[in-house]
Amino acid sequence: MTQEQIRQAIIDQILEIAPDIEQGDIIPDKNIQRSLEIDSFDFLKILTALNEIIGVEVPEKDYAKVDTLEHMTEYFREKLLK
Amino acid sequence: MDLDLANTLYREMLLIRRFEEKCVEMYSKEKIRGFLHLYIGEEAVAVGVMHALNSEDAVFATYREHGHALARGVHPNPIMAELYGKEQGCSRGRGGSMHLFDAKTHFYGGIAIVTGGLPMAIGMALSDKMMKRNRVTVCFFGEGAVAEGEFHESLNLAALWHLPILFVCENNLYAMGTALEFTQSETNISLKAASYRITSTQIDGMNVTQVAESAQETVRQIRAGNGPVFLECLTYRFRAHSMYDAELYRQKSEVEEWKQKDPLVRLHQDWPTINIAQHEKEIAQIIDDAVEFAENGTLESVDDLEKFIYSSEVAP
Amino acid sequence: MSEFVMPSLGADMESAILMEWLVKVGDHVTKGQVIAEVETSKGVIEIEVFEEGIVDKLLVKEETECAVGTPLAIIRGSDEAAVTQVIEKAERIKASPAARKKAKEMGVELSSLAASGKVHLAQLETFASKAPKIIAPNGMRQAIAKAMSRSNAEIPHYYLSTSINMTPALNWLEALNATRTIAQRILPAALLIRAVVLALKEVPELNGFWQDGGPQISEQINPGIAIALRKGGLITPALINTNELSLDETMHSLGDLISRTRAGKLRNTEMTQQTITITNLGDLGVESVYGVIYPPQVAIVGLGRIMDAPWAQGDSLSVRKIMQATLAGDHRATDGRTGALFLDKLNQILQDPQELL
Amino acid sequence: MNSTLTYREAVRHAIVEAMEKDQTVFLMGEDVGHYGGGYAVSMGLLEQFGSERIIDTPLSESAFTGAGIGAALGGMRPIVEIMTVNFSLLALDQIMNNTANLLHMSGGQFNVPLVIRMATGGGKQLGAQHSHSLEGWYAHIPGLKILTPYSVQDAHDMLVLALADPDPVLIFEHVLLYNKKGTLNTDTPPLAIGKAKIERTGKDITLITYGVNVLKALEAAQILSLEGIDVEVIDLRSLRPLDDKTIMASVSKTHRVLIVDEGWKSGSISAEIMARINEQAFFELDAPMRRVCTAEVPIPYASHLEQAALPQTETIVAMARTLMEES
Repeated sequence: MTQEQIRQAIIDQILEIAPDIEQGDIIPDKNIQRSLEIDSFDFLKILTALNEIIGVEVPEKDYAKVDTLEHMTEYFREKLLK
Repeated sequence: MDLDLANTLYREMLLIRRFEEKCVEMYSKEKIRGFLHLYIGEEAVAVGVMHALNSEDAVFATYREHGHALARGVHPNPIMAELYGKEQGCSRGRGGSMHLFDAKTHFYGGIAIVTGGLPMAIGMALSDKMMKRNRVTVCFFGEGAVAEGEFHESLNLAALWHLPILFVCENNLYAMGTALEFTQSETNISLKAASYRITSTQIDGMNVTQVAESAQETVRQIRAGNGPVFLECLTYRFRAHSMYDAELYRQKSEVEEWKQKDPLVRLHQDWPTINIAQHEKEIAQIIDDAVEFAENGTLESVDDLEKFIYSSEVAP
Repeated sequence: MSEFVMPSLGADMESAILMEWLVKVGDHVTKGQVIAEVETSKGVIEIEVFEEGIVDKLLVKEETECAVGTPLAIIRGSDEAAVTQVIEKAERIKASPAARKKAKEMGVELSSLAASGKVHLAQLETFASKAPKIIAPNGMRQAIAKAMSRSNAEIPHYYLSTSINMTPALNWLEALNATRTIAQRILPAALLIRAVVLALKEVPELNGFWQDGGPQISEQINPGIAIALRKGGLITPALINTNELSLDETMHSLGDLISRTRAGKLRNTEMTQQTITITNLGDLGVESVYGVIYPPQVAIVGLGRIMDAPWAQGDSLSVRKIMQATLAGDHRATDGRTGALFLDKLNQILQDPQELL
Repeated sequence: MNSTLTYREAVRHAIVEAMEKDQTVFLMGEDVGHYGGGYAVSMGLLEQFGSERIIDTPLSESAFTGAGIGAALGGMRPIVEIMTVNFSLLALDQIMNNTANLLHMSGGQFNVPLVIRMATGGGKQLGAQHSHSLEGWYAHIPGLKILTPYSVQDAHDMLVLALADPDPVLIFEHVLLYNKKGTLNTDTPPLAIGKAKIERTGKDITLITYGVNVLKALEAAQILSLEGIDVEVIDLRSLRPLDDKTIMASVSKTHRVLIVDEGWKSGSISAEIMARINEQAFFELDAPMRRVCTAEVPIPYASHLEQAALPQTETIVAMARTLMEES
């Protein structure tokens, strides 16, 4: 999976969980939960879905590393490389 | 009367005869619908009278008016197209068989209410008189009209106002299916007209020569300012009242008897050198052309349904 | 034979639009079966039937607005014969055509002008002059406005607050989640609800109503969970019978409730049977929440953001995960002492999280 | 030029004007010449224009009406006077079967520029065969234009308009109006056929009427205004075509409709107007539409019965009050 594909998968899942958000609302370096009003519940759903797609589980202790779109993309990319 | 005139009259009567026979065919094929009143047998009346008119004179007729329209010079094509309900018809398909109209030949219908045309003809003659136009208005109607009040009102006005009008009563003995003797105390209609002080004559309506000569003379008198004239033409229709009826009201033998007086046969007997074959051939072509014209005609758009209610567009 | 009527899904609800029948005449229905969807000012809600029987007649067409109490269907017992007589419908509002048009323009329900009988332009003009209507962006805002105004006018609130050290609970939760797949993880929100429910079991006076001039304690614990809708507005549907749910079940039910709330698919019991409200604005970063009680409930629990803070324990000072828990109580029903007892219990439970399972 | 004259004189004035200006105009009817007209409209015209243009006809409504059609087809501009509307039934064949139909059934070839005038309406104790109001009935017929002058101005103007029209126009002059005086201004162009006139503006009720009932409606409006009920009175002027636009605009303003029609209710012009309001302005209505019509009886002779049968100012006032109470 390329970085771009990962990124798009994340965006797709955010839009899936929160259909009222527009792609343009997602700013790469902004906290996903705060800036898009995604609560912990929805955030968990997004991670659950991404786990199914990408095959990477984000443990709770790593939540700080997936707070923005940029970070989350990088996180998954690194995990996939390993 | 000479051979040329005999040929002309024969040809016009034949045109009416063959045209209407074609109408029967087309009616049977459902190309023509509605009421279809045939003039077959009575051709001598329209042809004889029209021959006496000039192009400016006005004509009012009834619902049995194909013959009058043809004799008056309305082209067979728009007549056939009208029967087909096409927009090329002489009434744009708005009239049908009973309502043929043609402004060019001053042919005012096509009035399908018995006697309904008489008052209008009176008015037309009145306008001629008031506008000092030297022309004649001819009004055709059947003997059934005599029973209507409008007949008497109109004859009275014509005489009273001394109008240039020719009344032509086509007495074919039956008002639809009721014989004249069952509806009138006085069956000599010319006498009724005479009672209004109108010059009145009864003539043989099966003899085109006599009709033409009488009409010639009466029209001359009218033009001379001698007031209205009434011609009662004794005639007979060979066919049913409208296309088909059971004809329970008359004997077959009576019809056969009258057919012996067929105006076409009669004229041919008087003028044996009339070139019938030539006329038949030419008229067959004219009628084929009329059918083709009607077949090729177009139907007026339904969008124009409400046209011709007022001269300009008026909201209802 | 009985009438199935438009249920009241909240004290402030006057009418709703019957959106869709989920059953047809002749269908056998069971107690608790969802048989229709209605649209209220709070969104689309599934409504349940409370008896077993056969749908004998549907009295109201889809997309019809009906006042609360309007008969919607006739349910007959399985052994009863089908009804033959026509059931009389509620009297139609006879509004003049002009009044109908005007009411539509003004956004006024004709039923708000007259329950039955006649409505003319004059009534609308009077209505407009007396109540200069601020056209609401949506009905939900109106519903909240109404309930909250009533609460503040009627309920004497008292407020208590305490700081809770969440480190033990969160450590415990993290360890638990570490052993689970991502789909099985428990969120702190569920853990907190579970803790509140356990505390309420100890202090049941806060779980109930102030009704008919007196307090009523509810056996079921159905906390109304404040769920924000992204497009604005807030709904507090009940998590039914939480007292009988384990932590896992609580998590599961909460997930289901949040999804259905946002999809507009709530059930009528969820809209009407809240016994207390829990509002957790921690996700938005606020430290403490002082709520307004939703009548006729008698308490609302507010949970703030869990954040790192200096924490003194004995002589030592350390950094811990700290959360502000608040309680607003109806002073008619309980006293501050009861509230204090509750917050203390809540704290104790969170310090010994094993109990939460 | 402004002058004060009676309705009768205004009609006569228009006839004289037209006959002086246009040699093709002539008047024809029963007793229009030597007698001076059944309602004295044509008094003095025989002397002025001679018997060729002021033509006394026999009692032959059908023949002379039909003669009017023929003369119109022949290029004249006849004015046919039928003494009263009940007699026009004797000419119905000509009016309906010929006048109204000719243009259409000839496919647009023959228009009929005919003017037919007749007296209409009750109130003079003339009994059931001289008192009816059948103009609404004639308004049923496409091809005709139906005018009902109320004012002295319209008594004149409508004849002018009718003579200028290429199609048949029927003018119904109410018998109670002939003696009414009013002002005639011959300088301003007439209000076109098919245009209604708002005789009085108001905001509470749209009162739609025509002919003599405009007078009663205005009286009623005056009484109602003292009670604070503000009535808008519309004189239809023309029953065919109907001025839907003016009607609907007024209904949209007042939201209440009252129609006063001297015809019988059943199948009447008032019913037609209601139907149109229903079709075009239903959502403007704040109360059921109401109407005051003639009782469904042949007009009786006895005065009290005749008065009871016809729309009256009091019945209009009462119906207006009902209408206000209903909304």
